Amino acid sequence: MTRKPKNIFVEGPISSEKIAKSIQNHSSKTNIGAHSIFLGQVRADEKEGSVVRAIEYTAYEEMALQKAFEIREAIFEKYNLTCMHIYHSLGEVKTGEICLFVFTSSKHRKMAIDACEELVERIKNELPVWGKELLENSDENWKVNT
Amino acid sequence: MTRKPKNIFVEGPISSEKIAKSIQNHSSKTNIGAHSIFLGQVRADEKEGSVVRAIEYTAYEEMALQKAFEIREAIFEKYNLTCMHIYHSLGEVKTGEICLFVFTSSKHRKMAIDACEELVERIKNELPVWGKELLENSDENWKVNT
Amino acid sequence: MEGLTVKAFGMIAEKLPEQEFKFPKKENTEELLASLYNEYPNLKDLDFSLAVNQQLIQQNTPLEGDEEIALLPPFSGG
Amino acid sequence: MEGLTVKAFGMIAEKLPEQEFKFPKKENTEELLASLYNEYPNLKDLDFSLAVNQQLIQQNTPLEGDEEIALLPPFSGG
Repeated sequence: MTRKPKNIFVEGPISSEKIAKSIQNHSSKTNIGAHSIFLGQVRADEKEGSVVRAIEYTAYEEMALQKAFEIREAIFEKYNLTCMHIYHSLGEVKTGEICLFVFTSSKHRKMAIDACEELVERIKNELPVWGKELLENSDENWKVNT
Repeated sequence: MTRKPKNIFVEGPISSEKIAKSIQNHSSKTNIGAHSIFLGQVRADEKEGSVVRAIEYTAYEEMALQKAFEIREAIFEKYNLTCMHIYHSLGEVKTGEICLFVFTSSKHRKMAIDACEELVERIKNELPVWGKELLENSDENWKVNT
Repeated sequence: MEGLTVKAFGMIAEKLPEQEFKFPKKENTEELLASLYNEYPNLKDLDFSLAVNQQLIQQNTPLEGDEEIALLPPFSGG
Repeated sequence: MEGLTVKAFGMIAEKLPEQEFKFPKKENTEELLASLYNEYPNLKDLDFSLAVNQQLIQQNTPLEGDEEIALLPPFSGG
């Protein structure tokens, strides 16, 4: 099976309905025994003199999609997965909203859980995506991943 | 804060709407940065001469709730979590449907991911719950966890 | 009512005439097991643990006589 | 049109007059960086990596002259 890069970007926040629909779509795949899901949610972190009200995400989209494709292929190679889905927000995502949705499915739990964790790490470290924190007092602050 | 045992059991399958609602409920907790979710789905495993069409779950409910409470307390003690939710089906869950929903939330991803994984292991190993596989040919088979 | 309450679960429940029944007071869990095996010989072929008042036990445990005893086959939740 | 295409992202994009611009052909990425620092001195204070045609580079890399060059500050997605 040859896979091609597919879009991972979603304009604005990722809704819980989208997540539910994605879970529901797997009910026909009856060889799946375990799903592992990671969700990134925007925190209202305190910054000097103010508080984060949203993060505005931008990306080097062509490179990010190519990189996401390479990561997908490597993870499919390493783990025995049935499905893998990655969604990342672009544009403004308010505090409390979801900006990252990573979803792996496998026959057994260990594969799904380990693959999901590795995917999240690689996405955070390797995708050319940037978050700018928009503060309540109208200041801005470029996010730094830890 | 003192916590009391709370019900983890759901009659029948766990719907994707319930999962979505649970995710949505966390949008007001703006100190959360990461959610980790595990879902167990009933597989259509092949058994000699037939195939699983559903699993029927029973439990020693009072003991299971007490044990789930102890596990919750231990995990809250060990990891820096904002929230933790556990739902397990009782009764019949058809192939492709969800029978286990474990949900941890934290400020940072590592805590949420590690706590979720440990919770799933402990639930599988320590909760007095039993699954009876109901086969297409009307045979039955007691599930064995691996 | 006096005596132990015995509850069976999972595949054990299917091997006994009743899922929950009263059983005469025994000094400890070893005596109880011996009596249960005597009464229900097919229990001998089955793998199960004992819980006394919802606590899994690993060794012979004294009984007051009114405990809830559970026969628990290997767990298979999730 | 001849020449390199330079794209800036994240905080780098805010420090340059344009987010995407043409730049004269250079022999390699070291020469390109020297010219960029010369033209935009405030780049010197910023932490960024280079990608040539969407591939991150770790060392000096020869250029044909029509590549897409990206200035990438540390990633902060998710």
